[in-house]
Amino acid sequence: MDAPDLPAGIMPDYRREIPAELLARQGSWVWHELVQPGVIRHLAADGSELLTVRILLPPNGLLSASTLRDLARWVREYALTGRRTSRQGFEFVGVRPAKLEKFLAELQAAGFPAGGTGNSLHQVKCCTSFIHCQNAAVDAPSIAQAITDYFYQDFLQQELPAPLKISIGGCPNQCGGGVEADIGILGLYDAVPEVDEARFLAANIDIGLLVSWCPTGAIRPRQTEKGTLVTIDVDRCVRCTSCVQVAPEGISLKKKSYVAIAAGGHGGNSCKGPEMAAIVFPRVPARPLDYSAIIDRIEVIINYWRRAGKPGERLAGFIERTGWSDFLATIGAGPLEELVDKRVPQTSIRRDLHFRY
Amino acid sequence: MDAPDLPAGIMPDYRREIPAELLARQGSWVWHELVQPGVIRHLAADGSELLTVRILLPPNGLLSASTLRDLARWVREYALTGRRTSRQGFEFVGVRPAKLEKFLAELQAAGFPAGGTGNSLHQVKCCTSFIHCQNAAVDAPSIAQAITDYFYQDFLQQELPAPLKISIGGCPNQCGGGVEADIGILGLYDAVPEVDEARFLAANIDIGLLVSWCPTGAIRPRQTEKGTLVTIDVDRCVRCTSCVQVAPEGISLKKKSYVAIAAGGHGGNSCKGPEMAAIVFPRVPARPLDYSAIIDRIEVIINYWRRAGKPGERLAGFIERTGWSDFLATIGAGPLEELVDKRVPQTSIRRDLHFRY
Amino acid sequence: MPGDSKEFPLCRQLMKGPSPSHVRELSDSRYPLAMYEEGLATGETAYGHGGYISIPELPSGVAVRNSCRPEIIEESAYLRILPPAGGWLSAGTLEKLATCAETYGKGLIHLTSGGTIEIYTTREQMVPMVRELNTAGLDIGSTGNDLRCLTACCGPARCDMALINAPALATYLGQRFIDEQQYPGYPQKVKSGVAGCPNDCIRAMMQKDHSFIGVYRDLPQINNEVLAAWQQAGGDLAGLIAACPAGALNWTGSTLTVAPDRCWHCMACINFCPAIRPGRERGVAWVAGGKYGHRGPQGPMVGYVLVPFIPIKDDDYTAIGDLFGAFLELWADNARKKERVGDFIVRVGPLWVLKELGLKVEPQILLSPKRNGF
Amino acid sequence: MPGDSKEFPLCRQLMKGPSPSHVRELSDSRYPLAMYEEGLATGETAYGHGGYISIPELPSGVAVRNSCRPEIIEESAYLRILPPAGGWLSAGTLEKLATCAETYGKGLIHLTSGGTIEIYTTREQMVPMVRELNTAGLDIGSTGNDLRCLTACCGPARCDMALINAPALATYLGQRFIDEQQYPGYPQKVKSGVAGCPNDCIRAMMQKDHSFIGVYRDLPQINNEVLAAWQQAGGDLAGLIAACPAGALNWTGSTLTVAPDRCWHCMACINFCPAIRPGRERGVAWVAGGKYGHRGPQGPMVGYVLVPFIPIKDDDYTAIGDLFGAFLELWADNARKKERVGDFIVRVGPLWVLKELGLKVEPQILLSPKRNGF
Repeated sequence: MDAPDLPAGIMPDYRREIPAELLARQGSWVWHELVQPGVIRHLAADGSELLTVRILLPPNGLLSASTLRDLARWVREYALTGRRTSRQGFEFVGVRPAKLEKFLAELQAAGFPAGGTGNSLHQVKCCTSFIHCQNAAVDAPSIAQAITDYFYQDFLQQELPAPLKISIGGCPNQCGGGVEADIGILGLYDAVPEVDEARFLAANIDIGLLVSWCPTGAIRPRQTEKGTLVTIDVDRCVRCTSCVQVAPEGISLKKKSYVAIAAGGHGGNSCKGPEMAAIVFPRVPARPLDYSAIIDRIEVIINYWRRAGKPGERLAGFIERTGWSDFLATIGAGPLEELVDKRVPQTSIRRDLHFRY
Repeated sequence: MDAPDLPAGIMPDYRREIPAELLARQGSWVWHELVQPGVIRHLAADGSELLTVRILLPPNGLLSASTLRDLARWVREYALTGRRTSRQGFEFVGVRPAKLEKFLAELQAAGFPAGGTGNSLHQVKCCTSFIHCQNAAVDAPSIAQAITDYFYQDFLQQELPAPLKISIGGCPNQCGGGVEADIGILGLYDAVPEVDEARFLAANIDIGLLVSWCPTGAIRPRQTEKGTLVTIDVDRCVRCTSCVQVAPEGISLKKKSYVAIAAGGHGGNSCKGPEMAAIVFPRVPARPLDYSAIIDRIEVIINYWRRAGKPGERLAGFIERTGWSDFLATIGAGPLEELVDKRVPQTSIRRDLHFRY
Repeated sequence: MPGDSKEFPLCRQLMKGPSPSHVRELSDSRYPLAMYEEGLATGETAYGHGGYISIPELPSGVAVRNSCRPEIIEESAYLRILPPAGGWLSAGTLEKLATCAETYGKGLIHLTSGGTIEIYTTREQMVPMVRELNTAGLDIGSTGNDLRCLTACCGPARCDMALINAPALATYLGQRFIDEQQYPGYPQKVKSGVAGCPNDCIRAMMQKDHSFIGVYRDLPQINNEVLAAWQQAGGDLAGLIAACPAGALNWTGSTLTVAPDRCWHCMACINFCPAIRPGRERGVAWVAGGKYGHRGPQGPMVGYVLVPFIPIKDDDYTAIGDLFGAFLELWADNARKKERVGDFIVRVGPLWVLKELGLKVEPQILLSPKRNGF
Repeated sequence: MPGDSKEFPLCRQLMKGPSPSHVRELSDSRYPLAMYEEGLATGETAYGHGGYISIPELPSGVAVRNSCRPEIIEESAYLRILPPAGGWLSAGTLEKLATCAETYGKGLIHLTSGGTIEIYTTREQMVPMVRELNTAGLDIGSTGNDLRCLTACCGPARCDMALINAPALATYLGQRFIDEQQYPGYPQKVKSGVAGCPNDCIRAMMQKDHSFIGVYRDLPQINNEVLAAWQQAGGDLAGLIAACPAGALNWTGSTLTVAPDRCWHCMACINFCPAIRPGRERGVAWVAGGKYGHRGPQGPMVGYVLVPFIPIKDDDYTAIGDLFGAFLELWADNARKKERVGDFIVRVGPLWVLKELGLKVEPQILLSPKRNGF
């Protein structure tokens, strides 16, 4: 990795983004509490406080230069510094307590309300999709917008049993993280990729890579008189589109698409250990901008959890306690046949007799 | 499956083995209790009782005709009927209460003591091995004999935290069930099978079956001028000897062998659901009849469980509560490198941060 | 055992301990003890590859082990007898087996770990021995690629936990599929079992390719009067409540209840306390794919639950027999050569099996839905 | 957005709701809104396969999306900027990004889900924009088969749970491996993350190929005075005890203790109650193999723990950096083309990785020993 004629690269120093007075307090915080939706108070052992205001950003962290300047202006006027959250929201850290009310009102007026903390709907995270990506099966940002608009009050208040995180990935790459959220939305393709034989042969395609990248062994090389082609086993194909990514010149896809809705993903290690979300609605239409089928199903999930979840119980813990069979039946999930692992190891089928009815 | 010229087969009718007075009571039992080691009392709702006496048989259910006649005589004199247990022990069912003491004394005098019920060491189950089987890597019956002799008192009393079942399978076929017991002993081969090319080519070997039976893909066909041969990948081979079973004419094995000791297997569904035992001592010498290395390790396991297990806590539950890291360290298990899954899915490695020290 | 005390030193050593000795049994029979001594001395079995043999007039259940020491014994033939379900053996049957073993065999009976009964003999003695067994209501089978080791737990004649009559169901299946037990026509062996309740004392879910396990669908029945008596007699109520793995037991201070949404219908509380009896709505769960052996792509595995509840009413086992047969046919038609049921199910997927058999996925069989979008 | 109200009807619709709209941001910039409208209208993205481009004088971090609608835009080039660790963005940096985006780009900044910052621009504007970013202490990278998306949680400057200084460690790694972030030389992309505690708010164990998570090895520290005050103020002691997933908390009636043999060193009690603080013996667990994407044999997966505890003393990250580099080299040398770390580790086995790196298997990384004799 020598690049002698290029200047040395720069890893930005995070300390430059934090004023000295805050850096000096690193490690002094011993607790935090939620003051009101969107406002977090960190406490030090000496009793001093640090206020954070978290706001809702537009989907996908897309910000015009003028909005960025607004953020900068708010930092300068009301806080010590700012930070983007890992869910594409934004936080003002070190907000001056005396100016809090004024700041919140100004944020509200500007259309960037504080919220998304504690037992609320947090910022919906999503990928870029049709705005700037070639892989997207569905448009995650507009789905995120529709969801945030519909459940807007749940962002502004903290009345859910526990925090609720929704993430949306527009294609099987899942850059948006739909696979891991409390509720995840996964853009998927309907059609099996097709091999254009003439174009495939004309291109210089790495067949070994093509075969090894297929997660289910659905692609097999086939010797022909004209050269090596591949066949795609329709039964084995899981429409991950890896092959299209490796060989866009020779393999193409009819872009009919839909989403799967997953539930109960959780990170952290204070319960079962990290687990991806589980598919509960395997096939939901997602034609822009008609997202009512998605929103209806999310609402069914949220309403059941809101009704029957215990205080502090995340969606995954709620399902763990009440059991998948009850949860699937109550939300009308399915068809069940499409919720079963297609691949080895088939961990979705029970190997004990722990049945709930 | 037509075999017109043969007489119709007979599935034995279990009811013929049970006297009418006992058959008539089918389903009437509502509880059972342990009267003393080896003696179980079943109770009906009307208060009537049914006594069972369980005895220790020699390893592997091998019985001379004269011993069988002894069993028959005891049944006639003291009980309603008899049954073999699924662990190769024997039970007298419907023992006359008035004759119980006399019966137990007679059994004791004959060398078939009552025991192996409740919180005792149960009958050690094992396969036939060197007595009558070609596959055995080690001799399970003599290991069973050595274990039963050594832990004999634990068979005769009920002083363990919970029942203890030990099973021994002499080869990877595991007919003896070493994979599923509280403590399991698995006979394994040390050497990788070798292909005798000349004999392999001379025999008419089903190469497809050979390849498909290998659990790890270690066997690959290889075209040669003389015909199709196979190669065995030493790194992938798990010494299951499937290939030797399919092609004994062309693949052979140096019979150097050892045992692995496994712990914490459990069936039933009143805890985690059935789970095979986990390997804790991967490589223990088992040269007949020097089984001290096996017995030492079993004793370490039993002693730790006896010392720290809660009343009623099976070995699996004990390990579940205290954690594998503690259990492995306390019993001196390992080397740890040999306790890790060699195959996909590698379920033996943690994907959470639930560490105990 | 020969009088010369220097003969068979290793075998002799195995008779010295306090517990019953298999060598004593061997030496009380006509078993060739030199074969075993040879194995112990060399650390290798003295038997070689053998197999299932064909004897005119006999079905499967006849086999031979080759000998690596022909000077001791040329070969060792044996019969495998289909056992009465539940392990039940009356005095008469024990005596009949003893007589057969003495008259036609080596005077030794082997109660195998798989649940069958074997008698070592010679090829010549097989036909007369089977004729005599037949007259006693016994028959041979369970070798080769056939329906094997069809066993059951002891059942309601002795057990207070039996939810279904496991020996009766096993006997029904054994009779209906007697040809499949006797005439190997499958891709591989298929072991089967019936357990009377989720305690699964016979470990059918782990050992058997194909099993039915008694289950109940309603709730455990609590008798609060019996409970009070049990507590008075020293019953540990806190221990009982803690014993429920699902946290479904609630004590109000005067009565014990089961939370219907939490109970997972196991036997923990029923095993613990005589005041709790299993529910009354009973049937079987169907489990397929268990195996102990380290063969095939999956190696040892616990079986998959394919159907959580098949009701049984009035001891009518027809529907279960239909399913049992339909599955075996599906497996036989689609398995690879020598592919055990577990490897087959993993390869084709449990879903495919259900679909082909026209069965629905019941939500209870899902541990969780799949955790990927595939 | 153009004044004609009939233009871009779908985009317009996305500005009508109460929540902040990305379309408002897009239309406040020079982003070609017709491309997005086209995608929404057809249900297919208007972008085509693009890729990483080579611009003289620049490292990686420069790329282009092709256009399926060249009459709207020929192509869309963009820069990917290495983000300050922990997501920290001062007013000055926000302004600098705004200025760069306006001066050299389309006036739009993208805070990506992977943690980087992108600015859409043209090929021509790239070199001057990078020069200006450099003067502000920022640089580009994180595209192609390189060390990507090296991110961290907010760290001890704001968080009361931080066991280690995640942004500092991420910054150390980023600087030490700056070439690996800028010059693609790996078989595939490798995302990395540092989380300050087992809460793993950034989901590093699931999203990142390669991560370090702050952990403690001794026991949670209980301050019984603070506990009493917390209870007096309404703190739910029973809820606290129930919150421990390991059942390790014991209340004697006057003091709360942690059972050393039961505690599994998570954050449940620490998250719940201000009277409990993390242990003082701190370090990182090393986790490898996480990914969200449905590519490769494994599809989405949670990473494997390879080392449970690597101590950190005096903010010396050298040993962690050495391990980070050694692993990347091992993977680079042995992975198949385009093989993500997760697929690689599953293929070669976690054990092989440890052995090659000269590391021992610590018992804590075993979920259980293997359940077969293989």
